[in-house]
Amino acid sequence: MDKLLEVKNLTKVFSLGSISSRIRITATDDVSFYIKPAEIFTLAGESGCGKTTTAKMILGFEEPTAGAIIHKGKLRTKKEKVWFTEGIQAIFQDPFGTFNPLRTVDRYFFETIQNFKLAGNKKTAVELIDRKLKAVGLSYEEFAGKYPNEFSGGQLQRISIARSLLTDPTLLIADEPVSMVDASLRMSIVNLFKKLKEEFGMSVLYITHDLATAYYVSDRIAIMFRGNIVEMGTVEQVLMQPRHPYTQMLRDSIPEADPRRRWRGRVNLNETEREEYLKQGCRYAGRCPLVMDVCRQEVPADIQVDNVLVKCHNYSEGVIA
Amino acid sequence: MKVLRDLLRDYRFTASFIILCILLAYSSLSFFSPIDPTVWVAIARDQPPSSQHLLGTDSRGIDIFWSGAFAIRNSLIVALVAGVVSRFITIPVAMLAGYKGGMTDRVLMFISDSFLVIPLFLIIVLLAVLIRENLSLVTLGLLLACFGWAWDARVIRSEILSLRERGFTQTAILSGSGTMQLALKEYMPFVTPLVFATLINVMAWAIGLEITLAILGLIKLDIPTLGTMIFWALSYQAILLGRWYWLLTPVILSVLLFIALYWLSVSSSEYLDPRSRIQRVGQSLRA
Amino acid sequence: MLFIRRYLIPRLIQYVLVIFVGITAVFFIPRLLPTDPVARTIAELRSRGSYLDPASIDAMVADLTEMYGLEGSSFDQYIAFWQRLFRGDFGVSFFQFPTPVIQLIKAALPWTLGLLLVTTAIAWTAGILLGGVAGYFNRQGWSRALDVLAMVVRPMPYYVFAFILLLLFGYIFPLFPVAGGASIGRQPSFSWPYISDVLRHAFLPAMSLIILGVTAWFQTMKLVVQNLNAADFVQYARFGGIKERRIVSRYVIRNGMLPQITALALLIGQIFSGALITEIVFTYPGLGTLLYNAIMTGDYNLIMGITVFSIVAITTAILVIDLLYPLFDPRIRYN
Amino acid sequence: MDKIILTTRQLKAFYLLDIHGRQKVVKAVNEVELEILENEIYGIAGESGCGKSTLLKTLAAVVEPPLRQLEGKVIYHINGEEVDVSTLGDEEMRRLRWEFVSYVPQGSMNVLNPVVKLKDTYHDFISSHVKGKSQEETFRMAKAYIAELGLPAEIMGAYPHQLSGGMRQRVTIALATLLRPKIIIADEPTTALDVIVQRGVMQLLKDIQQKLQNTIILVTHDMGVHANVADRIGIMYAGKIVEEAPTEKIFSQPLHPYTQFLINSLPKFGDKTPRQSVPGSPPSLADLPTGCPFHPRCPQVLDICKEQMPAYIAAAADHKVACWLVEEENGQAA
Repeated sequence: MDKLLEVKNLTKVFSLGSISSRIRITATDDVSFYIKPAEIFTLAGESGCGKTTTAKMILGFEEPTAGAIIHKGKLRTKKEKVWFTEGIQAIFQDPFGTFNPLRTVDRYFFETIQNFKLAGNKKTAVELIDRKLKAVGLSYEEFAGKYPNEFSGGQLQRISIARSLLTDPTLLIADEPVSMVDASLRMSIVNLFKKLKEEFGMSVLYITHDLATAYYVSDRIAIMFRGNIVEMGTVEQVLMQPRHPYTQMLRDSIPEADPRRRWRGRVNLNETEREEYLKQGCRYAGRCPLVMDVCRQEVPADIQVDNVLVKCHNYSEGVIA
Repeated sequence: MKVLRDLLRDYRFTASFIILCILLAYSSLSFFSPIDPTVWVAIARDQPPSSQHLLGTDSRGIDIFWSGAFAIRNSLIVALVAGVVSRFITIPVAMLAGYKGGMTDRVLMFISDSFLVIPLFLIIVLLAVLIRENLSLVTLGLLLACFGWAWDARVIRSEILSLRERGFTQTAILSGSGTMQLALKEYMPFVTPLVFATLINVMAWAIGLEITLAILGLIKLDIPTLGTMIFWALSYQAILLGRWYWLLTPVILSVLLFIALYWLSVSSSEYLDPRSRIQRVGQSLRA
Repeated sequence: MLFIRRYLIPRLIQYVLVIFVGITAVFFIPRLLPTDPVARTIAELRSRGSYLDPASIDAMVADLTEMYGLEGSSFDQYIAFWQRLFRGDFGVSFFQFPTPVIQLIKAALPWTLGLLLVTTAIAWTAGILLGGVAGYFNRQGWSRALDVLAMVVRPMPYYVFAFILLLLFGYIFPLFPVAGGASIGRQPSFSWPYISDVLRHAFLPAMSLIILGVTAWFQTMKLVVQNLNAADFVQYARFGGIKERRIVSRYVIRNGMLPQITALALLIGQIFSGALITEIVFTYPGLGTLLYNAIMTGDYNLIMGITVFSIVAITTAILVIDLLYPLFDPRIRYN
Repeated sequence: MDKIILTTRQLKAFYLLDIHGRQKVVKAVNEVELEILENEIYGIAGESGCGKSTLLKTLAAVVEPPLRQLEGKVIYHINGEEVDVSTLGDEEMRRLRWEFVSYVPQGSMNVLNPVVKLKDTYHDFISSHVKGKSQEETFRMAKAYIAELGLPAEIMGAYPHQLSGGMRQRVTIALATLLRPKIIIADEPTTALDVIVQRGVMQLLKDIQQKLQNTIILVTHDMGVHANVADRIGIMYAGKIVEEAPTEKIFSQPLHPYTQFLINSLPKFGDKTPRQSVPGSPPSLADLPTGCPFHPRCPQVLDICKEQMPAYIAAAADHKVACWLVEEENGQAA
């Protein structure tokens, strides 16, 4: 089995407002990708690109408008309200909000064990919890009976990972797991993903806007823009030689922590803030430096260029080889 | 004990606590009352306060001190029935609307908004006019409970709505918690202070309405309550005839009760509200 | 336009629905109760000592049944009820027979409307301004003193508070008339003596509504503003050295009043009820006193009429406030 | 030598809290010494809870209870004169705001009055500082400035909620720099923004600085932003500035173990070698360890670190650091 999870043509349209008025927003549009076993796959993009909505659909927190989610070869049906949570677990952006501030953190561990019947008695439960906590560099003693505000953001995020490990999942969905964790502690989380992959054979769906950690940790990456995947391939290919004009722009704008490599050139922001939910054509056409007439007319197809998927007319039209 | 000590730092809590203790002690005297406050002219009428009749007697020949004790007890019974029973409507409605959202939420909130918007007083009067003989303490309490849940349901629902968006809701779902578990374990700790504070408000509201309805002659008038005491004092022209002690007793008792209940609600909800408390501590520590 | 579809239409639908549900409830509640208004009215008459022979009772039952619209099935009654309402026909008052209920309401309405509008406007505005300033300067002594004062007055129910004013200024210090809307025998005219007479009579009921109203708005506004003080745009304005007077008026009060407009819409029903009760205390000749007389005489039709009329009036008032709200909040206007 | 614009001496600002009767002291700014120059971008880097926001408050002289400035001074150098900020009256300080020291906040989302148009907000700020000008005049002035910065003129008639995040942040920067302040304090100005927008916003801030030749004190946790725009950087840890040097030196030869960890933990493109986080967790400012606050996390801790806070050592003329290790090496070298 080379696909642990596959997402096919996933589309989510939100309807806002009351009966008399509907606004339709396409959060994800025909998104397809797959994750292999023991792989770290990154879904990257700016805010509002649809990456979190994709994660929510995979977790069953949102119902897709169209498309299929296939886990271990099994199609997800609508009836399973909260889907195979044993096989798939998740951690979220805000470590301080992950646990109820009025309850001790260990309650969630015991509840997980109880609800999924993972241990017969308290003693085996504590052993199980301690084992999972050790895997993230903590221990039962320094955690039992404490409230969330007694931990730092980095610790909470690791506790959150330990909780998700209780059910021995095969896939961990991590939605912006380090964006609210201090830079000096980020690596302790990101390195954990590598450890989960290498030691437990787990896969991680890493959702982030931070391309530097994405490069560091992941195997393959998909860049999303306004609900579409515009480029997908290995991180070496996508981030070191970006092909899509959007990826190139994104890559150029990242402030690198190296004073010798400062930003060169200028960006024109007035251009970037134009309405980009065009009815037809490529959504990046409004500010693409390589824009052609066809870009404004037709949605580009997914083109394979050296094993990299690129959604750009410049490649299909042969403008760039 | 520590909680009580912390609360007593607030002058409003201290004052309301003391007033309520005194009023409760006074009303519990009614269990040992030497007189039956529903029997007329058992003793001399219109006596001014004296050592024998601490607050005098009224024109019906009833001791005012003792009927005051009964009045507080009975008014509190109405308030408690209205307050507690209305919680059984408020909490499920709020939880359901807040958690389910969508159509359920819209329908439930439309109903509660209608209750808020319509001049309830008139509807209650309309009902009371029709059932006035049967309007005993408990029926009155139940009647008020049917009308006193809407505002609180709205308040609690918006709390649930914001809790539903917090990260720990998702953590609980991923931990395999069902809807009931979520409501009881995750949301109840946040909602309890609100339930308590709104309970006290509903109680005060119920006592106020009891008084108003009684003055309009719309409840059983032979039960001594704060309202019926005022009703009788008014109908016997107590002010014009200089029998101030008759009217003043229920008026002062009810004012004390209202202030005590309100201050208790304000001070305890300020203390208990976990959001403001955590925010205060959290903010200062993050600095 | 988006605004009309997303704001206006939902509100109009809600308006119609609330009136429909409210009036339907008023129609059905009495019919679901075990007591029968006809039997009630007759019992009421009897308890007043009128002698009624069996024949006249039968005739009366028939008359009353017709008058209360109790003929036919519940559904027929319900349809007939609506038909009469659309004609503005609330039936006739039983104890001021045969004056139509609508006429009695029309006579009482100006008094209630005047009292309610003036006091609500004053109380709301004063409460917002005072609460806004006190909330901004919430560390100052006078702000705290006002807060304590409000904490004492706020919990009083309308009846009790009106009553205390009545005792204080009617009996102990008889400064103001305690009953009626104008002196008996005075002819209504646009002359100063008449107007001042009306104002003097309105003073105590108005004061009682205004004081209670101001404390309530003061407290909610003060709380809102205390939170606004920590809002980024207020902090930023202070950081930017904007003059305090301007911060209080344009930043704090301007923003803090928005939730108070919503609150006014939600609370107008309660304020209305309070005005009715206050009128009763001061026998002010508005809807409240009309209601009191109806209760005292068991005039069921009149109570129904006042209730139905009030539901429509209050719901309309709320609609008006809701429709005015976007004028103050650009986020609703342009979204 | 470059002229100094702002100095702090032994600055101590603590939060004195009373939580239900229990006293708590949060040592947010602890003995901070800064000398910030004219015409430079001074970066302050640190993690959440290190006291950098509080430091900005004291630099901007907005010290309100429960925050108290217990010791030390903040000195503005106004036209060559040294002015101790704490001696200024409310009105004097109010006038300095926007004309001498200005502020760009973190989330421009909420700093603009939501119920008035932007031109009214501009008017509020201008008219509170510039006397004797009509609303029209000030409005014209603002408009000209907006155009100068390359922002569309129509935005003056818009309400804040109608603008995108990046536009709002740029409008706020224009507002903050309208009166050509000598010092701009920028608190995480790009934190909530997407990278492309972030780049545009930083570009605007830099443009303004070059035009006005003034000083920007830039606080951000993002070392990438510091590397791109700052001239000098101060590294803040647990209420103290532990190291200060020109940007290149901070990145190429960090001396403090904390700085070293911080720099080395940053992932780089084209380099997948394993990187480690700083061990442990940052201390609570309400409960600081004795001696050097970094000693519980420091892998090279000495005995003296646990007892005494090291003083600043000048590793070079423009490079100072507070660490016993460096002191020891220097001592051995000497």
